[in-house]
Amino acid sequence: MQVKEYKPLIVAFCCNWCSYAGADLAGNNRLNYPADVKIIRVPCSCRVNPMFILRAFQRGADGVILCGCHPGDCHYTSGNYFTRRRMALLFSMLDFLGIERERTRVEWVSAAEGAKFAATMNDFVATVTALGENKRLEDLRCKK
Amino acid sequence: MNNSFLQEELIRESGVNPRKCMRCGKCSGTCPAYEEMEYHPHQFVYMVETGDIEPLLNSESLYRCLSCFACVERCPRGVEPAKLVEAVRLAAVRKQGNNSLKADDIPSLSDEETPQQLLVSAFRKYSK
Amino acid sequence: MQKISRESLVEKAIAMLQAHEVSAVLGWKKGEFDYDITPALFTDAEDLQKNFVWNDFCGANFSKYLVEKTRNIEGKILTFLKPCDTYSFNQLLTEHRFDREKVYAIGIPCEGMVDIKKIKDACGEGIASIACEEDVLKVTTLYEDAPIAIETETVLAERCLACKSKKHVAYDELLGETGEVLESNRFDEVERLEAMTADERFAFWQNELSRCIRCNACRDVCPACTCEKCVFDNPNSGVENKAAANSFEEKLFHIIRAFHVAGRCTDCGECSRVCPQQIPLHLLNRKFIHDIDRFYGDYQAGAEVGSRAPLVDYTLDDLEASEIFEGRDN
Amino acid sequence: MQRIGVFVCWCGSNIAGTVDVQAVSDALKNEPGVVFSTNYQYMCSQAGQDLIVDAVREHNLTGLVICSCSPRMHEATFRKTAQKAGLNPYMVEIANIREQCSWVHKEMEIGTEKAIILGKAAIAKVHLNAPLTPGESPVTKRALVIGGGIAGIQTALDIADAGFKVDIVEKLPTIGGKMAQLDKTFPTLDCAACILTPKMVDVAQNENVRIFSYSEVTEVKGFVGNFDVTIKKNARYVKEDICTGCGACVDKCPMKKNPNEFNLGMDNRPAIYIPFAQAVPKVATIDPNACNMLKNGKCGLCARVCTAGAIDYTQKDEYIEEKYGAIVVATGYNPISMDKFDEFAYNQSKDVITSLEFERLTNAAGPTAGKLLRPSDGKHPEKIVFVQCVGSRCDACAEKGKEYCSKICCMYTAKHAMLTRDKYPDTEVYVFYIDVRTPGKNFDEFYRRAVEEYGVHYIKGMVGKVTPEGDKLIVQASDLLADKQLKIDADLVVLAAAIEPDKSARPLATMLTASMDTNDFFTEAHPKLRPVESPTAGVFLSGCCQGPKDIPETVSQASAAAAKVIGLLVKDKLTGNPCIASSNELMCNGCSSCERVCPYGAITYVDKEFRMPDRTTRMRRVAQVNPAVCQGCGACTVACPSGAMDLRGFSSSQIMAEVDAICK
Amino acid sequence: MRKCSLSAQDTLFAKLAADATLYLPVDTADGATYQKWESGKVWSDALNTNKSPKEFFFPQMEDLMAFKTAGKTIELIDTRSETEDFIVFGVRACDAKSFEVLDRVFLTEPQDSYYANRRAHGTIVTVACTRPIETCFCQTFGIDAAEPQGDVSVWKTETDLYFNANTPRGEALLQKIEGLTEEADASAVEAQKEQIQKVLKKLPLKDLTTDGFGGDKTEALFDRPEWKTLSEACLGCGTCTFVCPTCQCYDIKDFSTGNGVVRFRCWDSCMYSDFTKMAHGNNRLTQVERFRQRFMHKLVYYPANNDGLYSCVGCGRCLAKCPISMNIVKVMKTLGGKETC
Repeated sequence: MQVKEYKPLIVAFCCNWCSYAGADLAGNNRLNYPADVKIIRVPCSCRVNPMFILRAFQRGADGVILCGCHPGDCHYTSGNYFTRRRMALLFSMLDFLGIERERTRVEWVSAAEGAKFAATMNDFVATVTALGENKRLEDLRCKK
Repeated sequence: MNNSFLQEELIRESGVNPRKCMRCGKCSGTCPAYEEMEYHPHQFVYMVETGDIEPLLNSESLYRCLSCFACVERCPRGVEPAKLVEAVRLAAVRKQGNNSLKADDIPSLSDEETPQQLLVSAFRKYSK
Repeated sequence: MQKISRESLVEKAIAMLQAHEVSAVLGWKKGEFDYDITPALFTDAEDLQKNFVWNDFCGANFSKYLVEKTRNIEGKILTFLKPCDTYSFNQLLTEHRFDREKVYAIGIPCEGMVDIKKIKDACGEGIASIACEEDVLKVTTLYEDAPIAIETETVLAERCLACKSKKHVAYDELLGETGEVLESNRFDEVERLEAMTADERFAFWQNELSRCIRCNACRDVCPACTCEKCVFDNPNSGVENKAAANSFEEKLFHIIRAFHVAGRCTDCGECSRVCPQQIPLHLLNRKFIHDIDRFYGDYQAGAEVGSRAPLVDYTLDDLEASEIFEGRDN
Repeated sequence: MQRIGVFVCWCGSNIAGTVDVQAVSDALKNEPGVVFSTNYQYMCSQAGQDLIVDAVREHNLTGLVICSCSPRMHEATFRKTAQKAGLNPYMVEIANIREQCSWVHKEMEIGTEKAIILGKAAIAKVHLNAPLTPGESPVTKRALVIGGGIAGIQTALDIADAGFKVDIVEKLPTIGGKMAQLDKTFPTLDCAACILTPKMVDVAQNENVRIFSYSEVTEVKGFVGNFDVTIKKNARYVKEDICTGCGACVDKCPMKKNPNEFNLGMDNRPAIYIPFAQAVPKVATIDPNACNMLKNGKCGLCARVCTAGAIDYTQKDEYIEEKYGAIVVATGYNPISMDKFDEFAYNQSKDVITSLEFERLTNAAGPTAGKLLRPSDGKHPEKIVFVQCVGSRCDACAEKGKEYCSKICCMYTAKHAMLTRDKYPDTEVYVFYIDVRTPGKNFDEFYRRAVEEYGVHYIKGMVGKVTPEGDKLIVQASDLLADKQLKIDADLVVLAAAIEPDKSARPLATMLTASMDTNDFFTEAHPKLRPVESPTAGVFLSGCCQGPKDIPETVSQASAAAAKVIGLLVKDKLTGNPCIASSNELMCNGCSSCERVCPYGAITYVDKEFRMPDRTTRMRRVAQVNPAVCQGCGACTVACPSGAMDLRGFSSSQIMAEVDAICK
Repeated sequence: MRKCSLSAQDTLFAKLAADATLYLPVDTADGATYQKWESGKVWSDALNTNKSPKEFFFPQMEDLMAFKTAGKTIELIDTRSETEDFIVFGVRACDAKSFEVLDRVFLTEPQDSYYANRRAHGTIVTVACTRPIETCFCQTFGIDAAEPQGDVSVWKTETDLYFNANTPRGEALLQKIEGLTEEADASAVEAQKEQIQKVLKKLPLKDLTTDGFGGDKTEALFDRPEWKTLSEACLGCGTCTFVCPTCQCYDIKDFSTGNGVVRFRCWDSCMYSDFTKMAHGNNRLTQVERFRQRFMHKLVYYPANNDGLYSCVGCGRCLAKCPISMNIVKVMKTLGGKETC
C-alpha cells in the first residue's frame, strides 16, 4: 500500500499593503513555496480576529500564519502594534492549553520582501509538516 | 594588531559601545589630563573600536587618566570613554609575565607588623 | 468571621433608605440554609432586618448587577463592596457600563469567604446548620449530634487564599478599614502549569474542559462579560453554539471567553466559584493577566477608572509574538 | 442567493501555463450559486471585459469572481467592468491565481488544485458581498492655518490665491515667526526682513485671509471637510480695528523694564508694545503682567495719549467658533534651553549666546542696532568661537539634548562666521564642528567660501568646556586632526543650539488626533509619499512642526501643503472608501474599546434612545463610525468583544467563509 | 429478594459488564460522576452525581442526521444506529422518577426514536438513599427514597447488597447474576427503610408541599408580583436546567462542516435569551418571563398535561449548583402554600 505523503494545510492572513504585496512580489520573481499555503487578504493584520485563527484550525488547517507590515510601517499607523499584542497573548494561551506553539506564527513581511515571504512560507510549511496533522485543535466533524 | 578577543572583553567589561562614538572629540576637548596623555580619550574609543589595543596596553596614558569622568558626563552619545580607559587599565593590570613584584620577594619585604590587607593591595598594584 | 458586623451594615442601609438618600439596597439575602445566600434588592427596613445577611458566605460580586439595576431603578442604589468587588466596580465604570451617580458605594472589609465545597469535604454532606464564629465554623450535620468545629482558615475559598488586595479602590464611604494591595501567590498555579510539558498541559486542560456543560454560568456571572449580545449567543457571529460538540468547541468557548476579558478581567474569581463542574476557569484569566504583567508591565484592571487596557494599547518596542517563549523550552 | 459568474483568465500562458484553466472553470461551475463559468485568454482586455458585461446581462449575474492576477493589479479594472454591466462595483471578488498560484508553483496538477480552492474561497466571499456605496460629506471651503511663521504665511497665501478663505491663528501679537528675527538668510545672504515683510503685508491685505494674532486654538471637533474649531483671542487690551500702530503709547508707557521677547531678552520693552516695526497686525498689545493699570488700576497713561481711543483695559478673552474644511499645522520650532549645558557656561556668562541671539545682535533692528558688541560690556569681540551641534545628535541624556540632527545649524553658522569676517575682518572666527553637513543647492559652495574666502577657522573637534576668566572666555577644545587640545581665549562664544518643536504642538496634536513621534514632531501620513499630510484626514503639515528644515524647504513644504488643501477644498463633496467599519448599535456596549484603538479618531460615542428587544426603551451609549474619517483598517472590529463592530467588504462572516472554503 | 455480599461487588460488576456496558457513579476530585465501569473503578456512595443520569437517554448533544454536499448535489445520511445494551447502576429514587417525566415527553406519539432507542436498551438499577442530605426534597413529590423504582431496586447495607426486580427487564438482569446472588429475606432491608424514614423526617425541607401548584393554577400564579423579586438576581445561565434530571428542552441546529451539514440537537435552556427564538424574535423577552416559565412548566403546565405529575423530582441539584442560590424551593415557598390559593 502506498503511503500518501502528508501535506499540511496552511492558512496565511496577509495585510493588503505590505505582506499581500510581498506575496505578489514573490510571484513576480517566481519564487517557489508550497501550494499548501493559501492566502487570505485582509486590509490590515489588525483585522484578524483570534476567532478566525481558531476557525481555521477547526476547519482543518494545520498551521496559521499572520503576516503584516513591519512595526512602524503600518499603512494605518498602528494596526500591527495591536496585532502584535493580541497574537502574543493568543499564542501564549494556545501554548498554555498544550497546543503546539509552532502551529501559529506572526511574521512581518514588507512589500519589498518577496524573497522573505517565500522563505518564510517554506520554513513554516516545513515546520508544520514536521509536526504532522493538527490533532489538538481539530473538529472531527470537519474531517473528510 | 587586531585583538578581537581582548576587544570583546573590554567592551563587555566596560559596558561601553564604541560604535556609538561619532568622533566629535568632546571627551578630549574636556579632558584635564589631555596634555599628559599619549593617547587621548577619543583615541581610546577609536582604537578599541578598531581593535588596535596593544599600544594602549603599553602606554603610560592608562595611568594619566584621572578618572574624573568629565568625558563620561559630557559625551553627547553616552559612550563613556573613562569606563573604557578603566577597562584597558584592568586588562593591563591582569596581564601576566612582566610583574614587577614576584610573590617570592614578599617575605623579605614584610615584617610581623605588616597588615594582610596591605600585602594584598601592594601585590595587586605592583604586579602589573 | 467578618470584622464588620451585619448589624452595622443593616443600620447604615436602613438609615439611608429612610433618609431617602437611596431607594434600594443591593445586598445578600438569607437562603434556605445557612450558606445559600442570594443577591437581592432590598427596599424596606423590615426586609433588611429580617433577611439581610453578612457572613463568611457572602462571596457573590454585585458589581455586574449595577449595569441593569441602575437602569431600572429610580434613584440611587446602595451597594456594599468588598475590596475585590471594587475592582470590578471600577472596571465597569471605565467601560461606561453604569452611571456612577446612581450608586452609593460603601466599602466594607473582607476577611475572606469560605468555600461550601470545602466544608462538605471536611464534614460530609447533610449540613443542617453552620454558625460563623471567630476563626471557627460550627457545623451541625443531619447525622451527628454534636456540631463539628472547623477552622475558618482551612475552608477559605481558593481565590481568597490568593487574595490580591484588601484595598478598596472605589467607594463613597468606608465602613471599617481598608487594607493594602497584597503580595499574593495567585500566579503559582499558572506557573506550575507553564512548567509542565505541552503534552501534560494538553492532558490537564482536556480533562478539565471536557467536563464543561456550557451552562454559561462563568460568562453570565462575570462582571467583565456585559455585552448586550454575547458572540456565543449570536447566530451571525460564526461561533455561536449552545453545547460543545467536541473538545474543539470546548476550547473555542473558553479561549475566546478569556480573550474577550483579557486586560479587563480583575481576577475576582467568580467564574470558578459558580462553575457547577468545578473547572478552574480562573486559571485561563490569570494566564492572560500574568502574561500581560510579564510582557507589558504590571497592570491591574479596575485599579483606577479610565486606565487603558493592555489590549487597546501598545508601545513601539513590545515583545514580538515570536519572543514570548524565549527562555521557556517546554 | 447570489447568481455568481466565474471568469478564469489565462493571462496568456502566465496562468494557463501552470493552471488548467478549463478544469478550474469547470470545477467552479459546480459550486452552489455559480450560474456561469468560463475562461478567456485576457480577461482584462477589452474583449475580456465585454465578455463579462455580456455574461452579466445574459445570466442576470449578481456577483462576479474573477480568477486572475493580483487584485492589486486589476481589482479597480474589474470593478469598473462590473459597474459598466450595471452591478455595484463591490460585487466583485478576485481570486489571485497568478502571483500567488501559477507563478509560484510549477506542476500543473498542484497549480490547478490550488486555483480551484482560491476560486472557491472567492465564491464563498462573494456570496456574502453586499453593494457598497461610498459615503459623502460636504466640504467647508475654508482652511485654518495654525502658526503664522513663514510656513503658515506661505501656506495661507497659496490657498488664498486659489480663491479659498484662510484663517491664520498666531499665538504671538504678530505673525512672522522665527524668520522675522533673522538677519540674513543663507546661502544668498539676502536680508530676511526684506523677503519676509512683503509676504506679511500680502497676507494681511489678502481679502481671503483673516489673521487671528495673539490667539490660540482651544478645541477641535469634527473631521475632514467639517472641522469645528474654537479659537481663543487673548485680550490685548487694545482695540485691534482702531489702533493705528502710531506708537505714541509705547513711547509714553512708564513701565519700560520688561525683557523684550523679540530680542530674546537682550533689551527691554515697555508694558505696552509693538514687537517690531513691521509687525502684522501693527497694533499695540498690553502685557498684563507688566501693566500697572491692569495690575493695580493706577496709571492709564496710554489711554490718555491714544488719540484713536484704542486702549480698552476691560477687554476680555474672546472665543470664536469657526468651521473649516482643512487644517494646516505650522507651529514651528524653538531653540532648546541651554540650562543643562553647564560646560558651555551659558548661564555664567552673558557672552555665551545662542545663534538666534547672535542673529539679533547682528540685526540692524536688534538691541545693538546691528553692531556686533559683546552683551557683557558692549565691546567689540576680537575672537569668536562658534560651537556646533549643541544638543543635537545627542542621545546620552534625553532631557539634555536631542538625538536628531537639527539640520540648519551648519549653514547658519557658516553664515554667521562669514558675515562676521566680512564686516569685521580683524575678528578671529573659529568654528568647532563634528561634521559639516551642507546638502542643498549652493550650500557647500557657501560653506567653502566661508573657509576659503573669509578665512574662518574650521576645526574638527568639539568644545569640551568654556570657562569665564576675567573678561575672556577660555574655550577648551580638541582639534582632532592635529591631535591637540586647544585653549582659546575667546571674547564671544556662540552656541548652535538644537531646535525642537514648539511646546504648543503636543496639546494641539491631541486635539487634532494627529500622531506625533517621540520628539514631538508631527508624523506624516507616509514618510516618502505623503510627507505633508498627517495620518488624520484633513490635517496637513507645514514647516518645522514636521521636522527641522531651512527656509527654502519650509516654503516648499508650505506650498505643497497648500496644494493638498486646495485639492481638498476644491471638492464639493468628499467620497470615502466604502470598505469601512460600522457599528451595530443594538449590540454595542459603549465600552470604548474600539475608540481606543482607532488611529483616526473616527469613532465617537453618542447617547441614543433605543427600543430594546425586551420592549423597553433605553438610553444607551453607542459607538458611531464617521465614514468620512474611517480608513477601514479593522482594528476596532477585533477590539470589540461583542462583535458589534464589523468591516464592510471584509466582514467577519466573509473572512470566515473564505477560511471555511480554503480548509474544506 | 436476592442478596449478594458487598465483598463480591467487583465480581458482580464484572458479570454485569460482560455483555452490556455498565455505568455507575464514581468519586472524582470534582464530585461523583457516572463512569463506565472497568476493573478498579469503585462505586461511589455519593448521593447526587454532578450531572443527572438523564444524559444516558437524552445526551447533551446528539446527531440526528447529516447531509453530504458536493458542488450542487446534496445527499441525506441517516446517522442512526442501534444502541448497544447498557446498564445504569446506582440511580437514586429521585433520578429514577425523572425517567417517567422524560418518557411522557419523548415516548408519547410522535415518539422520539432517538430517545426510544436508548430507552429500549438501557436497564436502570436504582439504590435506596441511606443518607439523604439537606437539599433533598423528593418527599414533596411523593417519592420514597427508601423504595427506589427502576428495573431493579438495590439496598446497600453494611455487609450486603439486596436486589429486587420491578420489571421484566429487571428480572432478566437478576437472572443474569443469579449465580452470584442468593435468595434473602427482607428484614435487613426493612430495617434500613425504617432508618431512612427517620432521617427523612429530620430533613429541613420535609415540610415543603406542592400546595398551591398543579395543572389548574395558571391563572392564580402567572401574574404574581413575587416573580419579579424571585428572578431579580437570576443571571440567566443554564446551570439549573443542565443539572436538572427532568429538564428536557432541546434545540436543533445545523453545523456546516464544509463538505456537508450535521444536524444535531443539544440541550437548551428556557433561561437563555435566545431560547425558542423564532422569526419574530423571542417569546419571552425578559428574565422574569423566562424564570417564570421554568417553574410554571415544572409545577403547572407539565402536571396539566400529564395527569398531575410534577416535573420536579426533588433531587436538590439546582439548590447546590445555582450560582446565586435561587431555586425551586425558594419559589415554592414564596408562591405556594395552602393559604395562598
